[in-house]
Amino acid sequence: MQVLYFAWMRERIGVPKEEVETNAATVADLVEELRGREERYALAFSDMAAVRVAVDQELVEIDTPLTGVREVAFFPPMTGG
Amino acid sequence: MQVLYFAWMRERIGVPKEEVETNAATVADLVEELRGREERYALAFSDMAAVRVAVDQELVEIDTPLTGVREVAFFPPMTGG
Amino acid sequence: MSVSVQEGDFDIGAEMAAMTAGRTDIGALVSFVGLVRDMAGGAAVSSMELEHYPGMTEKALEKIEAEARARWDLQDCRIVHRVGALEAGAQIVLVLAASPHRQAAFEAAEFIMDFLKSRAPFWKKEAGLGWVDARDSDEEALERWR
Amino acid sequence: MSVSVQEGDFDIGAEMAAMTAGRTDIGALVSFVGLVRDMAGGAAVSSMELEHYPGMTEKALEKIEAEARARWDLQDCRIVHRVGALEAGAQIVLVLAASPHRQAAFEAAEFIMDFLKSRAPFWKKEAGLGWVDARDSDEEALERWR
Repeated sequence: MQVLYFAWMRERIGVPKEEVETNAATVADLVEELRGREERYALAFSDMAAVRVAVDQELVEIDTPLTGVREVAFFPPMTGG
Repeated sequence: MQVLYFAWMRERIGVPKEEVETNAATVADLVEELRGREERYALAFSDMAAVRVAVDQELVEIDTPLTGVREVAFFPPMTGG
Repeated sequence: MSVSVQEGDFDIGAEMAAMTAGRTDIGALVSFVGLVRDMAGGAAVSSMELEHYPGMTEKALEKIEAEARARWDLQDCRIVHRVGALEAGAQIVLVLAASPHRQAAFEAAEFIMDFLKSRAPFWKKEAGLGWVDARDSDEEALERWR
Repeated sequence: MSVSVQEGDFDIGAEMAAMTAGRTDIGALVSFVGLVRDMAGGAAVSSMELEHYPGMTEKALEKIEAEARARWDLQDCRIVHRVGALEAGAQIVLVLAASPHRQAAFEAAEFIMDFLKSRAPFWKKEAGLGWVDARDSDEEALERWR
């Protein structure tokens, strides 16, 4: 599955996207998995109140299942306009 | 005193403005006086709910005194924009 | 204070550019343009005549603009209203409001339009249809600002 | 449905002219333009970088626009949002809403801006100041439309 990072999530993790092999059932499970990888992930995902999630380019909640999902994106609250 | 008419008030009375010699104390008194002049005035002032008044270019109520006033205007409700 | 009452058309892009030129403190610029609709009230309108009260019109618009500036944090404000003969599709009125914040710019523009509709001395006569009646909804729109 | 996400600037006058060209049924045209302010939060901003999520951005804006069209009597609607490097004073976003009636045009433009602010995937980084924090007031603005 493609995992994308934007804004300071991208800067903290150090890459804009990566291919992730996972059996995580939900976005929350995936976050747990990523947190366990390295310090930079733990740091990026330390405050989930400041993290938004999109699954296949739709905004979703953290408990969304990952079945059949091709793309997950993590980013801070949006500041357009 | 200059008396001005706009829109259908102007059309009904037949002139855009006229000089009026009057001792009317208020706008309402002036309207009474004008009504008594001719049929076209009586017609124009027949429904005062549809008439607005400006005194010296400020919107006012019908009971406004005319002391020191130079210009009185009568017109229908405004439809700008 | 910037109010124009004129027969000629206006150029929105040029008006906006003049407002923002040489400054970098404006965050939000709202414009409203009113146009002559060809189907006002269900009957075809090919043109209209916009009558006004010269002298009072400018004063009334300046008063509305001053009130908007007193109520909201505006950096600039502009009202242009045309008079005379106007074809269907023609621009009638332009309101511009600039502010650091979008809500102030939106509200000020709406406020100005609401008051301009029924408190500035303009009257519309549609070709073949006669004088346009004032609408209760325009009077009611003012309640919002009390 | 008309949404553009682009690095280049936009021409408001041309966008409006394109919307009204050849038709005489529009009564009200509201525009909102957002600009880069040089004093965001009290610190001088000389430029910013606008990051977005290509693919999702367009979908999100189209969804917001479709929702506005479903809620109000709109004759046309347009959203243009710039990305990349933007200097102080630069135009960031344009929203246009055309309707027979002014209130629909105003409300639709406000609705689009409110949702665009916190529901479309854009992020601002101010030169020397870092990432712009989302504001509670932008989240609260959405309450109005529930």
